[in-house]
Amino acid sequence: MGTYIPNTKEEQLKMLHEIGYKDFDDLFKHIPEEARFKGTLNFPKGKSECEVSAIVSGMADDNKVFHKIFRGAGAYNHYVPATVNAIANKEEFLTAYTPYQAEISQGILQSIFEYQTMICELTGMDISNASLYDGASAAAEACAMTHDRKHSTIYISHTVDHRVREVVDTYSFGRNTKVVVVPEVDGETDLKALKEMLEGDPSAACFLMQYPNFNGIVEDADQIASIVHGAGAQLIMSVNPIALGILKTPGEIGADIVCGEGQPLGLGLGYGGPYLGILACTKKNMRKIIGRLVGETTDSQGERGFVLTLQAREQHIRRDKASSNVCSNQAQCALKASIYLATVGPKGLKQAATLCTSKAHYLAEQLEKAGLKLTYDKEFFHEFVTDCPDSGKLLAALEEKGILGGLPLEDGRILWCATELCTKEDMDEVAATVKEVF
Amino acid sequence: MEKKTPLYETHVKYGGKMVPFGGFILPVQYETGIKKEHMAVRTAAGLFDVSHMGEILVSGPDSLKYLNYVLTNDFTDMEDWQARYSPMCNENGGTVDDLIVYKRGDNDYFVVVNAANTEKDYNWMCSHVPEGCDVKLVNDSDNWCQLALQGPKSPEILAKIAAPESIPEVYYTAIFNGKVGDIDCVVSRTGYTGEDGFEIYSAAENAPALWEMILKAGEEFGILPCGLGARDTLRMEAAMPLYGNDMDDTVSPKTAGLGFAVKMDKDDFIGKDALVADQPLARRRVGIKVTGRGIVREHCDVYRDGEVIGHTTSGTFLPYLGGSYAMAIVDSSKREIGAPVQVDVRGRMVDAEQVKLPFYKRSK
Amino acid sequence: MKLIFERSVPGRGQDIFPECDVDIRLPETPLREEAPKLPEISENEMGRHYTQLAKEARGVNDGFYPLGSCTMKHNPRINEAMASLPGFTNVHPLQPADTVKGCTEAIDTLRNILCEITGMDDMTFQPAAGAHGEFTGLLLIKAYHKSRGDEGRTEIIVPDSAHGTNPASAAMAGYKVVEIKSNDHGTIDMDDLKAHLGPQTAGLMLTNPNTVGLFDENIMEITRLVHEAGGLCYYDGANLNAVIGMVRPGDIGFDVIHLNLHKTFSTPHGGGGPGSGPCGCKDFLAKFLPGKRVIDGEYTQAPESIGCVTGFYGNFLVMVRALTYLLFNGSDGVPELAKNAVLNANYMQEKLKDLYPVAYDTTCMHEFVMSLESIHKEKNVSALDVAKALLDFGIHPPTMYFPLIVDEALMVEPTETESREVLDNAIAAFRAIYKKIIESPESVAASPVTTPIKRLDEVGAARHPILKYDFSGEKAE
Amino acid sequence: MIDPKELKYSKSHEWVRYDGDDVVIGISDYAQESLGDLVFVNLPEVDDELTVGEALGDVESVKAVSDIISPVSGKVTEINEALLDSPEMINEDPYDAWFVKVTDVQETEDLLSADEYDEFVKEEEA
Repeated sequence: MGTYIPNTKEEQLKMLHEIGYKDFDDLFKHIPEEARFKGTLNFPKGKSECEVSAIVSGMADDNKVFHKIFRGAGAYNHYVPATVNAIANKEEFLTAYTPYQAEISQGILQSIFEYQTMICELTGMDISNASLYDGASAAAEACAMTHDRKHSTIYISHTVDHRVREVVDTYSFGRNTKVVVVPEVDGETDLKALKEMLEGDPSAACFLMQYPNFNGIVEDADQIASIVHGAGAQLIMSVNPIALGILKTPGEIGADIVCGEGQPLGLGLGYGGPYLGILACTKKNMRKIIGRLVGETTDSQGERGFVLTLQAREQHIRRDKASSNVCSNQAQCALKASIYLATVGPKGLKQAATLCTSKAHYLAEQLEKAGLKLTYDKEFFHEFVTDCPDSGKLLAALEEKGILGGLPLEDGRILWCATELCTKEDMDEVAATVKEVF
Repeated sequence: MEKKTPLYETHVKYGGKMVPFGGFILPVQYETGIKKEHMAVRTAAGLFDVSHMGEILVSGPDSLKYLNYVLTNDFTDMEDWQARYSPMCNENGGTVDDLIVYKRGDNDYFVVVNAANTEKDYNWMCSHVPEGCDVKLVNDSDNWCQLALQGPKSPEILAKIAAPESIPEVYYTAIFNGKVGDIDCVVSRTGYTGEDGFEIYSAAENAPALWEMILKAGEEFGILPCGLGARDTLRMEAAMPLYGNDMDDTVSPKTAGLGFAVKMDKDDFIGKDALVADQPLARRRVGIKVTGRGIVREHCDVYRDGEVIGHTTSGTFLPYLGGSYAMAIVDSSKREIGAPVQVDVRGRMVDAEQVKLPFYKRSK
Repeated sequence: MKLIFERSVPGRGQDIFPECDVDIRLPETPLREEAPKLPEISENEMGRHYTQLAKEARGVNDGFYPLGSCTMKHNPRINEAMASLPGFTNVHPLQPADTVKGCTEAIDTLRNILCEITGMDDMTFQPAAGAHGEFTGLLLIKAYHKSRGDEGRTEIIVPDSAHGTNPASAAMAGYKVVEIKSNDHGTIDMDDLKAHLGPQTAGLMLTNPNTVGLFDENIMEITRLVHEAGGLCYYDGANLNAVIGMVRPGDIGFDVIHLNLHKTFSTPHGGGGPGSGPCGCKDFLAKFLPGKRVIDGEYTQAPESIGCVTGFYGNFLVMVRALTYLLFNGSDGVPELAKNAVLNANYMQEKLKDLYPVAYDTTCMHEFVMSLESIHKEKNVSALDVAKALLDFGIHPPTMYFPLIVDEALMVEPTETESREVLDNAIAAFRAIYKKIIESPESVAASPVTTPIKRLDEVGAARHPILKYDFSGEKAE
Repeated sequence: MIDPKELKYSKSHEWVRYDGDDVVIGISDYAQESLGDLVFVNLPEVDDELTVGEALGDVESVKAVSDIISPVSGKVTEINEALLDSPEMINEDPYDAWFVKVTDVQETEDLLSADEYDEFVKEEEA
């Protein structure tokens, strides 16, 4: 058996005796007999680090790692600069607790303050929280922020990732709020339906859209904003942070709340997590925002310092009256995102976004030439949908070549994605495979 | 750098999936796949290239005395043309290798050893010739090819291409001046699959011709060329120990269940004292039948009542029995046929039970 | 110390991305007017910036971290090594099931072990943190009553000693929170419990040992009463480290549970996340579990699933760490965790209680609570002051002002991975501070003196929040 | 600070000023003292209906939140917006920093005079 307990059995016994216990049974004797577990736990006994390393590495080896990935749909294969993990894995960051003790947590607090600032810059919002669990849960909390006595119905576009919609639904099942899905036409939100639905419902709290949407399309957010605000509801935009390197910002568009999946900012794929929930809003929502916030202040000698602030919103003070039960963030993921953004800088972020969208457009052209029809003739960022006679056959053929093709959708369509890591050669290979198969 | 057997090109031609094994490059399977190959041997016939096996010639006036000293089995009563299986032990009773001894005539023995061990065995045998023992040892491996024709249809297939006098009647006998087609061969009624069958030795250059001839003859019976994969699942099913897995320098042949080939009553042989000391056996081999989910491989801890009682030495999915099985070496006191055990498969406890070996026994 | 934006110089930066090997094509939609003001900084400068920040952060590796109810145990290096294997980090969550066998095996193996430890039958790993797991567990309870048409159950009972997340989670799940009193032993007041149980009771949320570090000896009776009233019992796993391997929540009447892999199972807290809050349950609730998992090579979701609480399968790489930890400790090592966690806590309690009165003078579990009420009254030195004074001894302060039922509370949880010398040093520090309290209380109130920054103005921060860097201060280039 | 004689007080430490038929509500000096530095107030909206004995809003200090219990039932006509931006006004001059003005007052809990309230506070502290 392996252990991280430093005290030897002898030392343990000595300590027990010093404080007046015969042995461990004596120490635990106040636990009622019928509550005690008496059997032996039915899983393997402890092993050496060598053996454990071999076992877990063996599991990792049993996964197929694709080096050419054309699948996104919520998790994107971007380059992770070497700085990100090298810095974020410093043990002072890694092994620290939530920074309640400001005096000895300035490093963590300042890094979060810097993160909040970068997210505000990216989104054009006034305020960002310290981050949430992931993009989907951030969307659910964003919707919750818009509830009040008069506004309780959540409207959500069908073009929002169904995974995000499902989490919003689940949270609403808890909070007993109503969720209404706004239909999609031709890959985009049905604006006519949106207008009618919102204007017909004074209880409409918000409309959640995705930017770019699940089909990769960049919808007309300006028009959506005017419809939503016209109806007295708030606009929530679920964004891809890389896309914001070039796209008009939610701030410029007039969104009230921004949420999003921060995974593209240097977090890697990691089979779905840990990722990063982005949540930001305008000043008027400051006291409604959910999750941790770090604020700037001064210490007793006038030095600049940082603290967790506006804590009275939170569960440990408001308990059942709190707007949410969130009591942590994904601090280390937020740190990675900050390091990523600091590493690439404004030029690098624009470059990454430009590479993604340019390559996606090249891939789309090649696939069309190879005979796959684009399902929608719309402006897209780095994802797009094609029809496909037999997606299973094509994807299997690609897998043979070590390529992870696009995500199969219903009725044979495929959602493709290109990032800066896709080379021209790779994309030509995909197109060639399409020709071979059909 | 791995050696190629004389049949390398042939395997590639037949679509063999080539992998390194025991210092050679051999097919692990052909296009048909391990399962079909395995079933072919159980129901019809299969052809294996086992040219990687080593051949060592033992001659000289003291040959018999020498073999009885260096090996655990007793060769005194051996007739000409007989084959006899035997482990070879070190002083501690551990197993150096297991091998087959053919008697070609007085003071003329032909010893077949495991591929990976040929060098090791030859050196061991040379360095353990007792004082004043007049015996000559020659490592003749490179001059031989060896094909294994295995399965219930093997006799019929061989009968098509070989005269009756070239086909040994009795199991574990061989014919030395045999002919298959017009090729000179040693034809031995032995195998490593638990089925009836033949192992055919010939000069290396004859290998491709022999191979083609046998496959052609076997075509109507549904013969398949078979790779190492099927060879392993077949020998597992028949509970034939694999050197390196089920026994090694630290495991005695008795522990590995090879007591039948260890003749304790003959006078001194290497390892005898240690084997005597290990009575009754502290550890013994047992079969493991997986009753839960998952496939058990080698080197997994075996638990009984929450305590580790031993570890698996071989394990896989057995096509003919259609289940996951393993062989394990466990404390004799905890060895109880029918008793439930659990196997630690990478942190997961898989339910299993102790069963008799072999898992599969051909109906005679 | 400078903010990274103050280190930024226009035109500087790092070269990460390649030239574009295809024609540049941007979507023909409105684009952003100006680039985000992200740092423009060389790798060297940036590295030093974060090294500086790291020096002003404090982790378990920096020293004793007896933060009550947070279980700040050692974070093994092998966990990190395993969690950074490319075979895990480079796997896309939407790959075909047959290409992620290793991930699914890791998840299933971890589920088996954790179910065995907790006495539960099934478990979801979707929740990303403890509070998230609580919310999930309460939704299971909600779905259960709903499925039986038993909609009248609108109340969740929570002891007044509970973590704030309990009532908050219950409220998020749409429940009315009913708070019940603790008796003078710090455990549940049975009469108050009975008084509040009824046909309106959906369930009870309980942490056992509770937040004052005491094991509720009426536990079997408590869960029986709740079940008799038709409610379900929820186990908050925050304090599982105290009883792991010794008591299984599933054996003492709990139906739902959440764990904190970042507490009990040694995954790093990362300065506030990512954690992982798997939610386990008994068979009869399994059909409501959220999220998808691979069963017989197919991604499947429970038949009456409540849906999803995160986008994919939870914080997978955190799960890999916990699995590594459990394979290392094994079934024989796990009970040792509880034994030594409890031993270390009692050792400190016993050696301090003559100076610092403990809230409940009895055998504690993995943590204990001191009450500085009298010290505060007599010397006007608060729990906060003592906590801050510990900083000057290089010790991370215990949890302050929690649980709420104890005045001037300091809650100490040493964990099992601290050696006897570390405990002895901490005990010495506490005693030295007590001496100062007697001799010069005001000097204690003035601490810390050795930290890079002194006490911060939290009032100002909250009254007039500054939540991001103000670039307007910079002169235009 | 002595509590103004012209005001009435509730046992939950709110003060009430009668202004014709309308009433103005705030919190007492003792209340702000024991709450410490206030950082935010949540106020009802104009036209909200208040019920006696129920919370009309709350005040936040850095580490605590306390409800403000309405001593009357009635309709909110005006709220003190200034408090939203500078809650410190409450700490500085609690009797000037009013929270809400209420009209058509239905019922009122029995309130204490300044002297009675001072007595009550003394008892509470003891």
